[in-house]
Amino acid sequence: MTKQVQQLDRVIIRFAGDSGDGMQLTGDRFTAETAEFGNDLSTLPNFPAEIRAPAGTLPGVSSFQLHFADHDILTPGDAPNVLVAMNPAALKANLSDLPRGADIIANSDEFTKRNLAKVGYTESPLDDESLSEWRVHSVPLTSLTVKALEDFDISKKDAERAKNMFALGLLSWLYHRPVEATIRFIESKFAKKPDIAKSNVAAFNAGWNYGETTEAFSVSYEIKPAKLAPGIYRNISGNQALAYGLIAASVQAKLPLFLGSYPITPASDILHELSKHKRFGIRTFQAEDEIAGVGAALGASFGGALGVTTTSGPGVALKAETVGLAVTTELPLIVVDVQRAGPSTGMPTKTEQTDLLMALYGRNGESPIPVVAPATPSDCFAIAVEAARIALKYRTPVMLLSDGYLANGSEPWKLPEIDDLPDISVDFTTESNSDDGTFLPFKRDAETLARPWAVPGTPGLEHRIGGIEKADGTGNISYDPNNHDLMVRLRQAKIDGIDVPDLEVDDPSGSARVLVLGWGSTYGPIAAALRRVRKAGGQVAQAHLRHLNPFPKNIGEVLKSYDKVLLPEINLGQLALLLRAKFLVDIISYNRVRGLPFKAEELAGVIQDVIDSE
Amino acid sequence: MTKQVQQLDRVIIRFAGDSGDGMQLTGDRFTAETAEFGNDLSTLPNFPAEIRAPAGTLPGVSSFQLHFADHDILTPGDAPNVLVAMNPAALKANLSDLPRGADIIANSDEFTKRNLAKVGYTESPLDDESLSEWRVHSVPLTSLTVKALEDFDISKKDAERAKNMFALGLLSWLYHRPVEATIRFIESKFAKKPDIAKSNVAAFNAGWNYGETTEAFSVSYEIKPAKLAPGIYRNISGNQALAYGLIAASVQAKLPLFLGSYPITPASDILHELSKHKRFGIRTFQAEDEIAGVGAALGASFGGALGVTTTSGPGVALKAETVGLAVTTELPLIVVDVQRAGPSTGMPTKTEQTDLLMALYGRNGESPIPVVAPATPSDCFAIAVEAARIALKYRTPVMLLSDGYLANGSEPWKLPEIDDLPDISVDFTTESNSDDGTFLPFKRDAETLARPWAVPGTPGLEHRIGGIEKADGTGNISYDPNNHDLMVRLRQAKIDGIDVPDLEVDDPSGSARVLVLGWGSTYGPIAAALRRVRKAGGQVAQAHLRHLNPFPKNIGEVLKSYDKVLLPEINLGQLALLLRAKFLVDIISYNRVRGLPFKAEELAGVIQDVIDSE
Amino acid sequence: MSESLNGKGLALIPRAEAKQTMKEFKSDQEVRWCPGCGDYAILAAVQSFMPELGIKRENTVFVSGIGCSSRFPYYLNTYGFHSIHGRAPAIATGLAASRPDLSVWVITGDGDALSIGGNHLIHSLRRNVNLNILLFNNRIYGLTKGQYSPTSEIGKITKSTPMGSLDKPFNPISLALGAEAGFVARTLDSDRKHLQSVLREAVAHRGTSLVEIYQNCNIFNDGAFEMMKDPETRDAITVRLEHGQPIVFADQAVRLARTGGVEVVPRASVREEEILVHDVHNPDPSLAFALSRLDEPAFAHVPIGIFRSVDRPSYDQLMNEQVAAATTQKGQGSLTDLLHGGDTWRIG
Amino acid sequence: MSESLNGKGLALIPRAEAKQTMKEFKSDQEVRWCPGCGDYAILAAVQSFMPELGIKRENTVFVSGIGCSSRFPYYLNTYGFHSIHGRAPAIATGLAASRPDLSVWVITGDGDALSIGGNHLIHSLRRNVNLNILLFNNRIYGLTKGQYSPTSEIGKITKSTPMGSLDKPFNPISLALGAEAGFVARTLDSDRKHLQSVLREAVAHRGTSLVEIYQNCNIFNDGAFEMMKDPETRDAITVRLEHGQPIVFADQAVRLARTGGVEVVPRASVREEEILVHDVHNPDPSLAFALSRLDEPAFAHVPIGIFRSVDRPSYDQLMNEQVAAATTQKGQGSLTDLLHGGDTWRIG
Ligand SMILES: Cc1ncc(C[n+]2csc(CCOP(=O)(O)OP(=O)(O)O)c2C)c(N)n1
Ligand SMILES: Cc1ncc(C[n+]2csc(CCOP(=O)(O)OP(=O)(O)O)c2C)c(N)n1
Ligand code: SF4
Ligand code: SF4
Ligand SMILES: [Mg+2]
Ligand SMILES: [Mg+2]
Repeated sequence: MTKQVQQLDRVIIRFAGDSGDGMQLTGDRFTAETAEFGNDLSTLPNFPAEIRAPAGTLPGVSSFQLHFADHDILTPGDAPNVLVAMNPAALKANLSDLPRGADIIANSDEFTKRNLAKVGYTESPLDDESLSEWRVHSVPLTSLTVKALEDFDISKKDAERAKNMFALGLLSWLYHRPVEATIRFIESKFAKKPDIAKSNVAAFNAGWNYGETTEAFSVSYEIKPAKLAPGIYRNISGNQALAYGLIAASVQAKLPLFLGSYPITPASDILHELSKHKRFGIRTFQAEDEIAGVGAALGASFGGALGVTTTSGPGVALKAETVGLAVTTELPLIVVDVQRAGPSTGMPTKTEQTDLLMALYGRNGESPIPVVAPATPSDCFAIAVEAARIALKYRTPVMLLSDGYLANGSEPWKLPEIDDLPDISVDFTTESNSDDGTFLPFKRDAETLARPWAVPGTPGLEHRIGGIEKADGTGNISYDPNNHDLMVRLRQAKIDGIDVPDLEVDDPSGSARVLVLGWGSTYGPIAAALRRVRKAGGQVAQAHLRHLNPFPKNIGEVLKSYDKVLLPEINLGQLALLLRAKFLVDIISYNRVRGLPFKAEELAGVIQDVIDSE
Repeated sequence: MTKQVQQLDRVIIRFAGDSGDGMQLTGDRFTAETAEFGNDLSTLPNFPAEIRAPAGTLPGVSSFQLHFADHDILTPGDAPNVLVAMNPAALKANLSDLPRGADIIANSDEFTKRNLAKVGYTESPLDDESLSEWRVHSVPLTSLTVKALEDFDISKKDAERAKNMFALGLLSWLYHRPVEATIRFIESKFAKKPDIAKSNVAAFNAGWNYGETTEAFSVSYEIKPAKLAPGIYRNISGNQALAYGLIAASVQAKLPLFLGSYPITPASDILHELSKHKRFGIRTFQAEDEIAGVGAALGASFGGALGVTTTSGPGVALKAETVGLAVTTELPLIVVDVQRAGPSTGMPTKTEQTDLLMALYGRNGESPIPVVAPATPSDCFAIAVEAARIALKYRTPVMLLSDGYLANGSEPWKLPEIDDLPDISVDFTTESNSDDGTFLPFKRDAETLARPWAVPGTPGLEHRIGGIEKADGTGNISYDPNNHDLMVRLRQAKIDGIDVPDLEVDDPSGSARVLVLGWGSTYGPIAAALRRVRKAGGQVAQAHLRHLNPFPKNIGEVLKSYDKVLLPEINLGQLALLLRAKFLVDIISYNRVRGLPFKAEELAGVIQDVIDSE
Repeated sequence: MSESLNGKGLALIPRAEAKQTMKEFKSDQEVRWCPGCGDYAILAAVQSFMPELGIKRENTVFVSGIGCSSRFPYYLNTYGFHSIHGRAPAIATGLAASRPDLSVWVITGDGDALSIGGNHLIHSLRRNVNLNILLFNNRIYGLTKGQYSPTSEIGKITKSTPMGSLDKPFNPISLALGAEAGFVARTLDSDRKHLQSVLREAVAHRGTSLVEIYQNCNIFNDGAFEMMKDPETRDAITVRLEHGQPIVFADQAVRLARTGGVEVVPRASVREEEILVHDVHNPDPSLAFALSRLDEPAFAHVPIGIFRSVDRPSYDQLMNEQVAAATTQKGQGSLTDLLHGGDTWRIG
Repeated sequence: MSESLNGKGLALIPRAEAKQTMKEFKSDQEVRWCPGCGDYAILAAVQSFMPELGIKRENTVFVSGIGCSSRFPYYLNTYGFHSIHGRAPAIATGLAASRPDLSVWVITGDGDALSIGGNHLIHSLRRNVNLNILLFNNRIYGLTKGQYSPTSEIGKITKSTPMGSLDKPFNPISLALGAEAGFVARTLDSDRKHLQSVLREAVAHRGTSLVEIYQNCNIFNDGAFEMMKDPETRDAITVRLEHGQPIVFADQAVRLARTGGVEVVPRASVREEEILVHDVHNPDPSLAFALSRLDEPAFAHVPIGIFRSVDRPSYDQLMNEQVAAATTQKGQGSLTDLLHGGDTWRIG
């Protein structure tokens, strides 16, 4: 049977199933195949609430969305073209996101009375008319898999478990993905259990063959590789890129990295990743709590390491006092906040941009610190190096604001040339910096206002620092009113004076009157929305902030050169508040705090409205 | 010998001595006499760094400033007319604040070679020309005291210790203070040591007689009682007023007060004060740390108490996570922050207004809370009741921002009529609030948006709350994106909708074009400055914010009805940032972060400059 | 009903009018742990135990921190507070100290109680507020997907310790005894009868009761307590502590060691009088401490049951006594008197 | 110089070339405690002790929290970090774990270490990073002017407890032993010789050493340890623990009690063999724990000296070994290899 092959320019697939169905793994593998094939891609994993809910229930649904295309893309996509639903719960939980006409591949074996009842279906939607507006492919994935593995010496349960590989095989066939790497992956993953390895490979192949040979699927699809800039690529998630960025920073700074951290979703993976790379001289310390995590990092900084702490929202709140100590002792420190939905525990696996004001102001006293934020998953690499550069050069804690969407989302990343990475090495002070031979730990560099960094072990520079106000220069305890005012202003001036690249504006038309500004993870959705708007003839400029404090020097100018500035944020207007206060510009905010990234379509509408209201 | 009596309208006296010299006590007693006499007054204690420094050194100097007058006054005064200097360090530390022509009463006994050397004097300033611009009265206070007590059966050390009472007697004579209460006070303070009591009374009388009989002082001064509003008055410090306000709130709310606190300067005295009033049903809990303090308070709130926690800057940072929990569980809670100079440990005994933005934004996620701030020491009473009113009515944590200046400063307070205090009692929910008989812990009051408060022990209303996002109404855990957006907005709307009295503007001229706005403890210095400016013919309006979040509804209007708005703050412009952002008004900031209150003269100059630049 | 239920622990809590059922203690929320999780067994044990107490359901409050175990309160139809990581003892302290009419329970995990919450735990133990703390020890961080915890064995390979963990774990019983705990016990998720017998005594104790419950996390640390469940090994290592009984198990016995501490010896080799008789009320915690070291090295021998149950006045009781005494001595506070209490003067 | 100075505690710290003097260890900062404060004596004892160690002064770091005692680092001419309340052990942990060539000291108070900092303290003890923790126990909050602390006796009347404190204090030694401490000792501000002898052993121990120093706060808690200083009482209550020596004092002796724990008996009434011989290296901490209970009720008998000194690998050592092993096994990390390490593909 020859099958039809149809060309597409892009596809969005969502794998959805029970927490135990291995959807994240399936998605990861499909992503790897797609990356290898050369499409551009973007992913969005979506975990259930933290605990595995009982099988088959709505709260137990886990999904993984992948957007891939023959051109460069910016988001994991708004609405899936294909939903793989491993059970009724997966179908029900995701149906509302599915545009009419989309494909549904449903594992019909799981649409049992019991499973249907668990999610409130009285009848199987596969059997009645309720799905008539979609293209439904009922496939008995479980029984097909079990059948395919009849001859293997494994339990029925293990055979059933392989159904995700069957589904992966089927989808791989459907989209012409290369399969060798997946087979190698399965073999190595189960290297210690050869029976499981073989049966999973068999299930995968069976899925492929099912597509190839049965008549269930008459069309397969081809999406040409994307024409990306030449280079070597790999797929990378934000958390991984961030970890790699920190390693790179350590290498480029020639300082050992010390991570003090306490596990918390969605930041834990940075700890996990860094703990694998001890041969870079990295020390990872799982502390008893967030306070000890940042405390240990600061202690390591005092000792001359690149001190880093990683956490998420509630953890940042706990670190505030110690970050304040880092501010006043003027020691380098990187504080990574992978923002998640708040307040309080909030929704740990959901994304949000609601910690910006806490990053800036969440400490007692005038306690200024620089804040940077990556725009995309792979940008987490560069921003980590940038955070380290600032921390080391200016002797200051730096807040790095990632978020749950960036952390777990992934995209192809063109590997940087190591030689292009900045040299961020520091000179420890080794000699007296005063005429009388004493050491003045708070005598500042005239240009950067940074204080000297003399680490224990350096003879002759013994000195004491602490959280009490210090006399300018000597660093001795001082309660002098004018000295305090001076120190407050010097600390502020140091941060205000940090060298930050100018804000770049993208305005292909050259005549836009509306600027869309963003920061952090909204970059992709905003850019994708702008493409749509521009395609439809809209003239609109884009600028994206990676430095939230201090702002680029030209930002006031940029803001004032547009009639309207639209600022979408996944909060209630935090950056808008800062910009309004600083530049008295009537920023138009667009805020949705749904725990999810913006959709390109949604933003396109908003942007168009702003243009139209001109 | 008849002495001359001169009439004055106001005097500023500063008592200064070593930490061990009892200057705070001396100041307190002089204040009490002055209050009894009927002058208006305002005080400013100034402690040394936390630990008692070695005797006779500059860091060991402790002082107490008192401003009293025959009319109502607003600040402890900028510059003392009289400095009582118990030793060379006290002189040296305070001289720069002393205007030319002021009186210096110095304890010449202490100007020994050794003591002079300790503070870097090579010669005694009492002997050379260096003090020629002041009126110096060298009095051998110590030896006069010892002499006066020769016949008492006490040690020489104890005799010397009484020198502060001698000084107090002398000053009491000099300013015609009533002495009976002081004598009673001494007698009761040393009731258990009658010899000490008698000798201190004798020293006090000796000081009085020294003024009366010797020729050292030829003039004494009379300051008529002030014409204050009729009523019963007492002198009160901010911390004491705050404690009393919390007790009043508990009485008016008919709820037992539970204080969870951890000692910290300058907030500890609230804990101390409240722990004395157990017969009001008050429970004070000294916790293991700030986190436990606020946690216990929140637990007590959950149980139906008026939960309160008190702390200062660094302690607030530690409480952030728990305050976030209170925000999302929507339980009443009062968080008192007696602001002190930061960042980090900063200068614990010095004042500052630098925690406003932390109060508003120092937590992860969108976590809005109301913020109130008292204007004067006695206003701490009313603001505590107001904080409780808001907390209870809206079921929300409230941040109350006092500061070190208010906390320790004192002023006469016209006692409120108990009947005038607001009734802030709450109705606990005792019955189901839904049609089907279940209890919906997050079904809100239509007007206030407050949720029902059903306390453990109420049958039928058993329910669970927590830090995870809750479904509107039921309060069940919810990860639904739209529900989260809704809840984020509802929490914000509840706070935005709090009923706050309109901002009152004081503009005697009726035609001012400049508004001076303030918040918190700057009230006195601003008002005093305005008096000067107005006296000199300047037209200028004043408004003072006691509600920092939400703002009074009319504030935008007020701001926009002036050409210029000047906002002095003891920070780098925190309220200015909020107002600029919200109203896009180009507020003129005046900031000094010296750990001290503004001086009226300083502000008068700034205000005049703004008027002149019109 | 056990006699100890008339103990002071419940003395101030109003009693239910009617007999209650296990069902009444189940909330309407779907239970969401991984299938097979030991938490289910503990939940069922608690739900079926509660009616026995005969106290008003509405006067019962479960407070928890964060962790898989800390979801517990949602599943009980009592008042509940699922708070923040590690802080449940602090929150419960405020609640219990201000409401002596409540039966307050703290549900916590090994990470929640011993890592981030260690300080609140040790302070509540020495302070002795009337709390029942159930510490679900699965020796792993479940909720955050499997990092090592302060009770994980040295060398534990987890996501955050790919080369093995480095730090010696806490022994929660030793730690609690070092923190002046008045009531300390250990039990096992799978042994409902034992679990309930321990709870019974914990509740009867007025003051802070710490009950460590070994709990299997079948996802991230499966079989951590298998040696205590496997019929092949269990009897040889499980030392059941029973008040007034000689400490014997299998063919072994426990006696005082000459170097201090206690030791396990073949029962046949010792005289009856040499065998330790367990006394939970021993005012000196040293022997209880020594018993807690029996599982050093881990699982050499594991005592379960009540290590120590010694009464002293509870913090809430003392606090309320002070309030009462102040009121009796000086009369109920009057706001007018308070405000007018200092040096006042009249103008006009 | 004590032989133990060649112990592992200082093994990795560079040695000073020349002999050092006490004066070199004094900083130029004016000492600012209240006249008569016990902190002065401790400072002098430490300053005169440091040269004996023979390590480079610049490789010595004192980290402290907040409290009167925590001003200590300012007065020593070494590196110093006066940090924030309760967090010194955490900060010192990061420093010591990343810099095994430093001698890291933590200076803390009873409030700093046991109230707000309790969790960091117990975790550093079980973790065993190479720290010397000196806990100045004056049984009061000095710096904040006299509130009761977690070591204040029950019923303590202070500003925050006008009717007396309610909670049982921690016994820092018991707590530390319950937290798996490897080295625990107690000494007294006024006994310089004893203090220095304890420091000597603490330094020699590689891992976390906790030294509780009874310190008089003559302003807010004067005479708290008077019974141990007053010639009339001191010998009758002070139990000097010395390794390898029978535990005897005045005319008393310490022996194992039959109910577990230890007891004080008239020396004349016991046989020599019954008297406990102190063994700081006893792997089982139970006996050390029992000894720590001798001052229950407070000041019945107060053991001073080293309770326990048991070696196990320090955290920093293990951490550095893992780094070294990873490097040896897989070679030093290469950034290029790392970035190219996953599934990569080439375009163009
Ligand atoms: C302040 C804070 N830090 C970290 C976390 C992340 N976190 C949640 S539960 C947990 C540990 C859970 O371990 P455990 O207490 O043993 O409970 P279990 O899940 O094993 O029952 C952590 C680290 C958090 N929610 N809040
Ligand atoms: C976060 C924080 N909370 C509270 C304080 C206030 N504070 C400073 S020192 C101290 C207690 C001091 O007691 P202790 O540790 O025993 O030291 P001592 O002064 O007695 O030497 C407190 C509560 C603070 N500085 N920071
Ligand atoms: S992760 Fe472990 S502890 Fe958590 S619910 Fe699953 S099995 Fe239970
Ligand atoms: S208050 Fe006490 S501990 Fe602090 S310096 Fe004075 S005497 Fe020493
Ligand atoms: Mg656990
Ligand atoms: Mg102390």
